[in-house]
Amino acid sequence: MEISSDKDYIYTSSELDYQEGQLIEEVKASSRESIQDPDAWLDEELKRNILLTSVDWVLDWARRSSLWTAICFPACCAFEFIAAEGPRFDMSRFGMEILRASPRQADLMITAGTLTWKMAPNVRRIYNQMPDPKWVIAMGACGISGGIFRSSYNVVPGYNKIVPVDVYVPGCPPRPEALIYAVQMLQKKIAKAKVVPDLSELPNPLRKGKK
Amino acid sequence: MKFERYGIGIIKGMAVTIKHLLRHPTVTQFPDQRLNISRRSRGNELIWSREKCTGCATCAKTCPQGAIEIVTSTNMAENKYEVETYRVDTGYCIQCGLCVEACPYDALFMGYSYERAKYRRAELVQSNDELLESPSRPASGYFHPEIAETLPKQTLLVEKIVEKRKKK
Amino acid sequence: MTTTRELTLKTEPFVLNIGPVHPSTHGVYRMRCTLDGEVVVDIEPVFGYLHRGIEKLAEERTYTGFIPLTDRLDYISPMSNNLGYCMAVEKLAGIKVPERAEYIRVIMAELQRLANHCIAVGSMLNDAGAYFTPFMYTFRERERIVDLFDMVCGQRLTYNYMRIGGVSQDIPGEFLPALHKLVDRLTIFIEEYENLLKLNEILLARAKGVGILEKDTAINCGISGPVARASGIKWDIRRNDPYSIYDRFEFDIPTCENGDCYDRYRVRIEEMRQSLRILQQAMKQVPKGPVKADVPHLIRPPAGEAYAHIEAPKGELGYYIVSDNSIAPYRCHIRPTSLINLAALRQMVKGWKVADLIIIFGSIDITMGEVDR
Amino acid sequence: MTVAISAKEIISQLNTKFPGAIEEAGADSVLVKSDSLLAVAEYLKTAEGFKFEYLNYITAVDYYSYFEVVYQITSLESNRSVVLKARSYTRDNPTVPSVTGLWQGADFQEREIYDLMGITFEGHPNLKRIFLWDGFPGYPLRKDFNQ
Repeated sequence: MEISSDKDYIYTSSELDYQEGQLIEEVKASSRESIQDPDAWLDEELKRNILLTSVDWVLDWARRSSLWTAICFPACCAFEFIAAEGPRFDMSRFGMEILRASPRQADLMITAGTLTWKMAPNVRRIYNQMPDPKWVIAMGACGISGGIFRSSYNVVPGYNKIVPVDVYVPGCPPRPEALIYAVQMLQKKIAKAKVVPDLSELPNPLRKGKK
Repeated sequence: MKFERYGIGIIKGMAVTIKHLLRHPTVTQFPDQRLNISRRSRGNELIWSREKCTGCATCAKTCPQGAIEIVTSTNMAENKYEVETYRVDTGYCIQCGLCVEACPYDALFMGYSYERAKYRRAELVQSNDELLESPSRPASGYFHPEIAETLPKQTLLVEKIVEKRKKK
Repeated sequence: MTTTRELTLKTEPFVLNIGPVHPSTHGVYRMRCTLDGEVVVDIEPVFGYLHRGIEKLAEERTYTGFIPLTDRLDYISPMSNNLGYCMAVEKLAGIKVPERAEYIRVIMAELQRLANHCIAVGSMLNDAGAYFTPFMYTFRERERIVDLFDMVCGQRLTYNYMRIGGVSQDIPGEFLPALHKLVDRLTIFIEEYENLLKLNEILLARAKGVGILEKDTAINCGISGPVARASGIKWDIRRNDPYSIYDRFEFDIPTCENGDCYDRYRVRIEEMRQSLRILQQAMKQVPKGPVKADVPHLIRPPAGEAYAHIEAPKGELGYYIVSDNSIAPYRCHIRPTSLINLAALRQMVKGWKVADLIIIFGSIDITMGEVDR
Repeated sequence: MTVAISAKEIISQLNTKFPGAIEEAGADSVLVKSDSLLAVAEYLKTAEGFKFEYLNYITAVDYYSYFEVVYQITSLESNRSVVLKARSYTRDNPTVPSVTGLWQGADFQEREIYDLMGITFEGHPNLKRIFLWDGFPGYPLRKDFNQ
């Protein structure tokens, strides 16, 4: 096979490396503080119209019973996740049998494994590519706080520096049952979500003057 | 690539698959049906006994990552150390069990339960009374064979299948 | 069969990025492939997405405190990693391991090899296009093995079981009966699996003659383990440099000649049989006695250096430890089996299609935790 | 390992072949001057009776006053392994010749040492950072690295 190798590509590999380095430094500089846990709903009291709540209920039911997972399995926890997907624990009982390689078709990110600074821009990109509504489960000690590698020079101390995390599952790695329990906790959380906005919050064209 | 055996290999494979239809499934229906986990299970928490603890901080020294924080003060009246704070961040602990092995007074145990997921990061930090043993936080038999004897026998996937075959 | 194919139509080469998040890259591995149409012209691997600096962390941990970190190197076979590390420290400090502990270690290492090859075979077939079905079969068997590890040390994946001078706890009473049942079951399983796939035409078409690794290249690249044995190198550290008590057992070293993906699959299946043979011999001979030598918790080996290597499921796994007579290693280098096995990937995939690239990559059986460390 | 060739034999052969190249000789290890490392390695790899064809691993250790690069090579025929060592006494830009021409497997390992220890391998075809990114400050495995 003869292909001329002196052909100029748009980017040489050293340029790509340089760009990647820049991106990593950027992400590293911008994620010193951890993102707050999205827990506002925990204290929220639901006083809503019956019609709206039942519409909400249907939508939430649909959302929580088909959580599709994006593939983001850097390390060890991946094998406990696969075990949970596998023949013995079988997460497809919760409508989760599909692992989506494309984040655009997924709504749940199970962060199974250590996150390094080199990987951080990619994880943030995966998260940004997922369509709303989206949830994140931080699986294992590395996902929560960097775990055993927290004092290392290349490890992000917890996924909540990069993406907001809904449920934290301790363990290194957590047993498949613990993960399934966390998924059920997430389902409970989704069940409380308010999907249809209140009428009073919507812009009403008839009541222009009063707003 | 030509098919040398005209699909015999595929048919053989199909036969294996079809046999699986008649077998007992290996699935555990988790929330309704629970496995007896290992007696030595290193669950996702640490159990601390306030009575036995002398505040020597061997556990904190042995912990490979320093997840245990222990503050002691001297009690002059009874001439001993008293533990003021004992704090473990379960989000940082990796359940390696080295602290339980190292404790010279048998005051530490690994937890037996695993359903410890939380909505908030701060809830994962446990201190003082939250670390004591209670019915919802049983201790496991890791390095404590006397506790292991009282725990139920572990469900083994391999035993289940072999016993089923014998019954036939 | 030549590894390059004639091109009838020449097109402009372009660069395709595979990974770091991709279902078939076994973790966070990234390849910059230069393709001509569908044919791979060149690949440039990019590592480091899981580089956690374990070698640096070793310098701040005590000798015992480093054992949990070795679990997370090659997280498919933590027991072997534990064993290699403990052997290196024992060599450094001159510790003699009790007999019973040696037997327990061998049993654990061989069970781990079985568990690892279950995943290796399953994920290779997964990459070949049989989405998740073979994985389900092999994972079921792995669950049975993991159950036993769970019984012994209380964790399913990161065992932290071996200690310097032995193992942490004795095996429980119900372990050996369960092991008997497991060995019986796995013998049936391997037969069944051979029926399922040995003659499967689709697998043969995908794997036979694909990704050939010549013997000379393999030696030059430092390839070890099943990949090397598939290329005809009869090299197994259990035989060539017997460690622990492997010289007491009878087993064969399976080798193949062609060095293609199918041979690597065959070698792994055959190795599982040999592991079962070792297990059958070992579990009959387990003696009574202590399981841990009298070793202080904070061990201070004399100043010096030691290299201990074992035949891990993926190949030669070695630990090079330099001690300066303190409680922490001065330098701990891990011979990364997976990283070195990847050295030949570039030569193996040149001239094959992208779909073949995936199965060739899968047949090497790497773990990113060990590549990047 | 079964010892077919004794270490003394290897060292005496090397001494006659390369006078002055060997600085120190241990039980199983040979400390070679870094400028004659390539010649010694090539001799050990190709010479009849040695055939140290298999490179087990390369690593480097920082001893503050010098860097030591360690090569373990094995002869598959005679089932014997030898440790070669080379030192670089400068701290600013330590240099050691690359053995990628002899053993292809050295490629990634030398890049790894360059990345983490900061030792330049002369003659390496593609010496750039492998694990860390372009622009990472410092070399983490050096003893004076602080984050």
